[in-house]
Amino acid sequence: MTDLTPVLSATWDAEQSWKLSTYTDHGGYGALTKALGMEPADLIAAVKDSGLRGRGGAGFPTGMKWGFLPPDDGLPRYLVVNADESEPGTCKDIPTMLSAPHLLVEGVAITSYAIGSNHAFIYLRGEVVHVYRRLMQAVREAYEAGHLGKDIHGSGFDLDVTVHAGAGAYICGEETALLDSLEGRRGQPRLKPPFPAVEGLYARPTVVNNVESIASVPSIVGKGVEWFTAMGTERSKGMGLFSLSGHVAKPGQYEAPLGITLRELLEMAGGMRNGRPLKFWTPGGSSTPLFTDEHLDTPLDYESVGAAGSMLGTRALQLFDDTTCVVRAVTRWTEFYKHESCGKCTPCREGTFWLAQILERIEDGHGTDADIQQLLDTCESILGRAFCALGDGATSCITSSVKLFRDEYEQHIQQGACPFDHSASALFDYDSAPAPEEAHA
Amino acid sequence: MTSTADKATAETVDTVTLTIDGKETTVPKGTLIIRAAEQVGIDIPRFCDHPLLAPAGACRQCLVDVAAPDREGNVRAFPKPQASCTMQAMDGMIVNTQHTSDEAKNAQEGVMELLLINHPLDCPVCDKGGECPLQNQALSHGRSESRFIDVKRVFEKPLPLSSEILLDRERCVLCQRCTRFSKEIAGDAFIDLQNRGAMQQIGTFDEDVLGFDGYEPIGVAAEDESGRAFSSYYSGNTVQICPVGALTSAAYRFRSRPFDLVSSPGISEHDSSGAAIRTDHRRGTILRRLSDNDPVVNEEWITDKDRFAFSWQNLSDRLERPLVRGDDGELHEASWPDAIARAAEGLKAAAGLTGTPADKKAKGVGVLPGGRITMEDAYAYQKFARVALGTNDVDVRTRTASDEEQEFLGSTVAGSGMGVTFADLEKAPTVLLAGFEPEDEGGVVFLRLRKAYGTQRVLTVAPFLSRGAEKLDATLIQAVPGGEAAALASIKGAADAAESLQAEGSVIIVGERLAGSPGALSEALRLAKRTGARLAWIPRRAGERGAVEAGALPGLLPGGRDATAASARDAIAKAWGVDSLPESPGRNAAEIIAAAASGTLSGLVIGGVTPSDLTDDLAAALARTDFVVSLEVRRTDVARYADVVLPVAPPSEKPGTFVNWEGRLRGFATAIRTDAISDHRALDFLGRELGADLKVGTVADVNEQLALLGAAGKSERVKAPSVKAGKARKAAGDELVLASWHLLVDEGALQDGEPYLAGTGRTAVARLSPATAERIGVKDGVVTLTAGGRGTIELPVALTDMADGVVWVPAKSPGSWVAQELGVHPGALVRVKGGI
Amino acid sequence: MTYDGETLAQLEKDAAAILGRYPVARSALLPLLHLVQSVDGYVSPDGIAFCARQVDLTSAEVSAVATFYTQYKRRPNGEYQVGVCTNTLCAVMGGDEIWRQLSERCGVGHDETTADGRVTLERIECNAACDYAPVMMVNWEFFDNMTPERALRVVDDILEGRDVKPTRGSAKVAPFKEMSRVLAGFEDGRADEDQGLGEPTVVGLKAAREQGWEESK
Amino acid sequence: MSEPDDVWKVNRERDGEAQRFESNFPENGAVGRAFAPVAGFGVTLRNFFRPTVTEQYPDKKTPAMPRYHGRHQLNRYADGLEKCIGCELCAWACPADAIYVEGDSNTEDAQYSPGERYGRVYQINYLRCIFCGLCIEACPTRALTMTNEYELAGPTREGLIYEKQDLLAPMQDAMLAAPHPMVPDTVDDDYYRGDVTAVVDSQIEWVRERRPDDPTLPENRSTEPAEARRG
Repeated sequence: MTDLTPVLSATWDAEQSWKLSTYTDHGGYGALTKALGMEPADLIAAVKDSGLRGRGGAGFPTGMKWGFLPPDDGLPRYLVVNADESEPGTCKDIPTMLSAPHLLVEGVAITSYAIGSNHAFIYLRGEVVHVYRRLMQAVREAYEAGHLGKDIHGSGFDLDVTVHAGAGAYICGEETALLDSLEGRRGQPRLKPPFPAVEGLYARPTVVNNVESIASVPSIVGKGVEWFTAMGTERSKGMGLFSLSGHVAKPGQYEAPLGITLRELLEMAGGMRNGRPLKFWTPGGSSTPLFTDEHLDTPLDYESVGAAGSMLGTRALQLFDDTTCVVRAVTRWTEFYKHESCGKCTPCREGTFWLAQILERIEDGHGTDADIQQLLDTCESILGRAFCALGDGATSCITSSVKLFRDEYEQHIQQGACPFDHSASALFDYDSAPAPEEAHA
Repeated sequence: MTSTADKATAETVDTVTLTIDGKETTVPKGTLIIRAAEQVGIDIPRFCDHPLLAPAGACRQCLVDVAAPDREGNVRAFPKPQASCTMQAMDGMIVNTQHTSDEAKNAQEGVMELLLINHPLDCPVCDKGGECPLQNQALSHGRSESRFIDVKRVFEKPLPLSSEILLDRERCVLCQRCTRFSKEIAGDAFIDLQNRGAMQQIGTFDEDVLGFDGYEPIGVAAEDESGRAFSSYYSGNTVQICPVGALTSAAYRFRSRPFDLVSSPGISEHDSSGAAIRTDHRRGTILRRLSDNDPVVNEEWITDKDRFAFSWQNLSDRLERPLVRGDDGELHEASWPDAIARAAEGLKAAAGLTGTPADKKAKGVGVLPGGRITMEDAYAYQKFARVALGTNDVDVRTRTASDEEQEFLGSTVAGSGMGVTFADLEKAPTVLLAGFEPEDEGGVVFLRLRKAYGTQRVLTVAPFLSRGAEKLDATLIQAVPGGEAAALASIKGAADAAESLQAEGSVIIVGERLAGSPGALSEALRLAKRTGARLAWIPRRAGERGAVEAGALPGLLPGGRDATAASARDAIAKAWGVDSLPESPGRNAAEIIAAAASGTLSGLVIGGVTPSDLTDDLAAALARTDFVVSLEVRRTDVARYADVVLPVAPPSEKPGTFVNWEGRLRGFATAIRTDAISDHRALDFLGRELGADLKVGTVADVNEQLALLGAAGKSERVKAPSVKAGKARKAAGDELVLASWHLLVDEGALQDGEPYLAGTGRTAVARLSPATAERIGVKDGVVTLTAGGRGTIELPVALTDMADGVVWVPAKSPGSWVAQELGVHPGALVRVKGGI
Repeated sequence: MTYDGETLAQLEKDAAAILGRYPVARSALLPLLHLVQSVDGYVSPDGIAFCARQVDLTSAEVSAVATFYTQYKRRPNGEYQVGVCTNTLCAVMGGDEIWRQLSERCGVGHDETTADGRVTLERIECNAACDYAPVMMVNWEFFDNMTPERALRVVDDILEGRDVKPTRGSAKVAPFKEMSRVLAGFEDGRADEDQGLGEPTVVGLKAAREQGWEESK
Repeated sequence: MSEPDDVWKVNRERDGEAQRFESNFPENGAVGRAFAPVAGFGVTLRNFFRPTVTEQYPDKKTPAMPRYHGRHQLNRYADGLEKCIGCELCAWACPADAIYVEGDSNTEDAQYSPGERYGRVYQINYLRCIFCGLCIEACPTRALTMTNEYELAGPTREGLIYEKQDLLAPMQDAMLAAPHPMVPDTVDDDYYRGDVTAVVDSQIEWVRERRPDDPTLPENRSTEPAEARRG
């Protein structure tokens, strides 16, 4: 049995956990003092040695990303924190920032020092106003306490932090789209190369990291690399937040070492709702191919999940029991991707538009067998051919669900209707008879 | 053939060698795969890619299979197909296109299918049908039947973006060529992507289209004083580069199909850039003009005026047969021989060549060729004047002009061959503009300067920063008209501007307006000498440089020879096979008109001059002159006073040469064969009838002579001007100094008959600085300008950050015909009154 | 331009503060559009013109941005933006039914506003609170673990002019314009308001504490 | 000797001398050889007793076969709008270059066909037309079809260039002459699908207001032919 390891979440139940005083009472900003006494290059080396991998989904080694920055040329370089948490199922950064915003601010200060940035940005999605309040306050408190601003802790290091609110666009979670958005443009992904490390924000070297990655930095600096590498698996080091949601008895945030299995997590979370069987789940948000109960013992680390045919992603474990119609679930996700496609490239813009229409038809019971093939063909036309990963993500749930639950698609077609009672999957009782499902707007 | 010089440069350029479809090719480092493929003759389908725009990678049509060596040098295939329009070629790369890779073929076919699901099946009514990249590629790479059985996206169609440009959003494939052109090339970001995802579309900020709730229906949002949203001078290029029929022009809408059209290459007659165009015509009528690809001049871009202003030549007042004034005082159609005979007879009398006692009373003939003629025509006019009429009274400059300018042109411009080029402009670290607005007066010159945006410093001597200058991020060296010389003189050694100009390759551009500012051209020469910057003269009209080369100025003989120098005259006389050339100094255009008006000229030969463009009262002069011969394409106001009117061909119906401002010969052939003849041919007839064989009957004749004459030798040259810097007039009371220039789209005669183009022009306003406005008691509303001339100009005021004591109005925009109404050139004082 | 002098002066002052946060002016565009919404209750054409002037863009470039993001409204928004998450997880767990009942109660559909201007109903995408599904957002404050009854009660309260209290976050939901001002980056002094711990947020932490698990020292 | 002369000589040699001509027809028998001089009259004699097939045109006009390729016709929709959209595909398809079309924009004041575009000029030159029917196949709206009319002769060249008004199908009973607006709330697709089946009142009203004398208005329609039919 793997133990839970509350590091980031350790102070969340403290009184006014978001306040600077609470944070410092628990040793907050100690790591910053320690970091400012180190050489930036040593900090980068430490994070490299820790094996910390990006917690935003792609899992790119964080230290390596920092190391890509070209040598200092005396001109500005930037740290941008990706706090645009929008991947369906993902809900780890928002509670982190709501409960312990200083963890992030301290991480920002240490990272900025390490990469030589004097201006950092936290790009928060705009749809969480109270989180924005907390972040703004935390930054203000940090300035007032001398953790930010000029000559931090007397080290001579200056840092400004701007907390920026987005305005509702999933695509801004893609790092280059986020940079365009932060520059006041439409959040559409940029061509790579040049990569942000070379030409990022305002065409200057930029590091873009996820909230959880940055928030993990103070503990690595504070407690040491060995402490961090002691957790996790060989190539997936450290701990991370596992967000359980859906038909599970006790949904929520479980901070554990990478490599924990869903079976273990599910046990801690009191099993599935009413003891019903697990039907399918996402290991890391809706863009990752679906898993079933066959994968309960797959270690949740980057390699094992990848080997099993999916992606660890954001560790957003959405669990669905056998009352759930997989076609309905997939249709809704596809509508999401259609709604959130930025429109830049043809495959994603037109492909999601088409997929949504086919799926809606199948779910309504008007589909044909040819439609299932068309779904797969259209997914093939998108996968690997879209400009960014959004298009690829849109196909994951479709191709994996057709592979796993083709019979359910066929049932919809043969019966001319959805074979499921939708009210059964809800958490509350209601009479599902009166009105048919409305199509997503 | 590779010369040694080429080899040398090839060695200095880093190259990479890659294999495309089994063909090995070597290209400069940084070349995109799609370009490299083009070079070995492999066509990869594409929509968003355009060689002159930054890569976008949006349409994904150009996906190819790529394998490249990794760090260890093992060639490894990319896991997914790559966009060849965004990926640079690498050494050792192996590229397989749709011709050799199923993966690439599948990818392209998949994208094609997706592009077509929402594309309407309206090719039969689409203007692009028949020359549409999407149609072609759908045919060659697409499925024969659509698998899409669902609901297509529909939009209202068409949506006018301006009076000229129409948008059909259903057809749009969102390649963003138009928005990228507008932003990157023209600097007019009036259109952009709107909405998101499947509902994404191109557009202006239009509340109704985008569903914004306004306080009141105000329609398309205002972008400038004109209130028009897409009022870019270059908007027509977006139609040409649109790979589908999403952007079309109102002028060409439903007029024709590509297979109807005969395409002839040509050169635009609208400005001195010499932009290469394609004239598409059907049954003798021009239906549209397109930009041609000429990398050294206009690249692939032309102005909207170049593109859309061609209907002037086919209006109902087009002359087809000669007209001769009969005894009844009316003009009657006549045969060419009759008309020529009559013209010759009249001119003989006026020039005193009849050999009768009446010759003593003859006061001579002046020749006014206008500024839009070809070099061949200009040569014919001046030779006609000097040989057939025995006078130096010939001047192409029917605009503001001075002796200083003539000296400047003779010493610096004429016979100097290719000087500063478009490429030099692009490379110049600093460009100083004096009396020249590149966007309004230079057409594609502006685009070349804009191309260097960010790497080039632009300085402009002007009363205020025009929109064009703003788009170049220009630094203003403020000067009141008339005070340009002082402004140029003030750029002294240590000054910031002077330092910039000293950078190797810097250029000073002077415009024709500087002729009206005493000492300015002399100062420009001094500044060039002082800083080492090169000097370029960019006139506004297409024929000016050619006329200067051909010697159609009173003091200039062909090749830049000084007409007052005996050696030059002798050389020319010998070449022409005549005894001598007239010695008396000729009069310039204004002086010729003044002489005619005062009755000291007996005859005028006039061609291509629009009376309303002149500050002088040409009508009065013509009325007073005994005998007037007019050579015109259309029946203009001049015909009212002409005794003989000879119809001549517009540029599309004749061959000829425009010399652009660079000094580049821009020869063009006849686009449409008609019976119309060139000015030079008409003058050749007339010359013979007057007893002089001018040998200017064909373009070849003229060019042969010009080649033989060559450029002036040192002793034949005109001396450079050295005129003391003049001072700007002092504004006093309600008298302000007039500033003015022609906007690109205005009411010039060559834009007649094209309402859609006119609709994109900027509304005329009178610009005043806030301080000046306050001083003369103008708040807003309308001001009236008078200059004691023939009329007044009433325009709405636009308060502008500009020099005090100055009022700016456009030279010939609707409601603002400066020359005709005020009768003064910029720099003069005009009375400005407000409060109407 | 229809802003009166006082409004314009305030807008310009706020805009200057926003512009001061960024090294490049254009970055201020998103907060500026939020600022416009805090004055007009939506992105008005005047607001677009205002932003265009502030960051030196054409109105087409500003509307290009304003129409890309879903939080920018093109019609006057209701005082309270009620968003029901109908992304897969919330929808399956009851979000669809909540949406249906709210829509029926308000008599409006997606992105439509009740006649009294109190409520704008919206189907929203995943708002990163999946552990609290089904989720509803009122002016972007969390209303967790919704049922149709509770959702209707919230909407009724709004329609009848009563303050509503989110499950996590501030003591009461701020009206749309006030909330927009916060999103423009102006603190409203309410960061310390708290509704106590959300169970799912600390469920893992509690479990660890019960088991005595601590991350190794 | 020139080259062609050489060839001629060689060929002569081969025909006449090198190889003798031999027929591959079977040789006739004795009877055959006897009748050979008059055998050619057999055909004449055989037809002498058959019924005559000569048509008595123009005294008697025989209808052509139903699919006969005769004069073209430009069709209309049920409400009288023209089907031709001026797309020129017929002209494009024409192998004889006999068709000339110029399109133009429909406007609010002058709507001739559904949608944006109509054929302003439509000419078929019957001196060139070879009646192959490729134009019919090319037409995307079934605007162009062929009638059975074959009397296409005339004394002048101009007369044989048929203009649009010569080719347009005659107005049928309930049709209203173009231009007039489309049926309200329809788009061109509705016309293409055949969903527009009759003139509606608002169209009649529109024409009445602008062209009160239009002969296709109900009140201006001559009732005589109907009565004549009754009689």
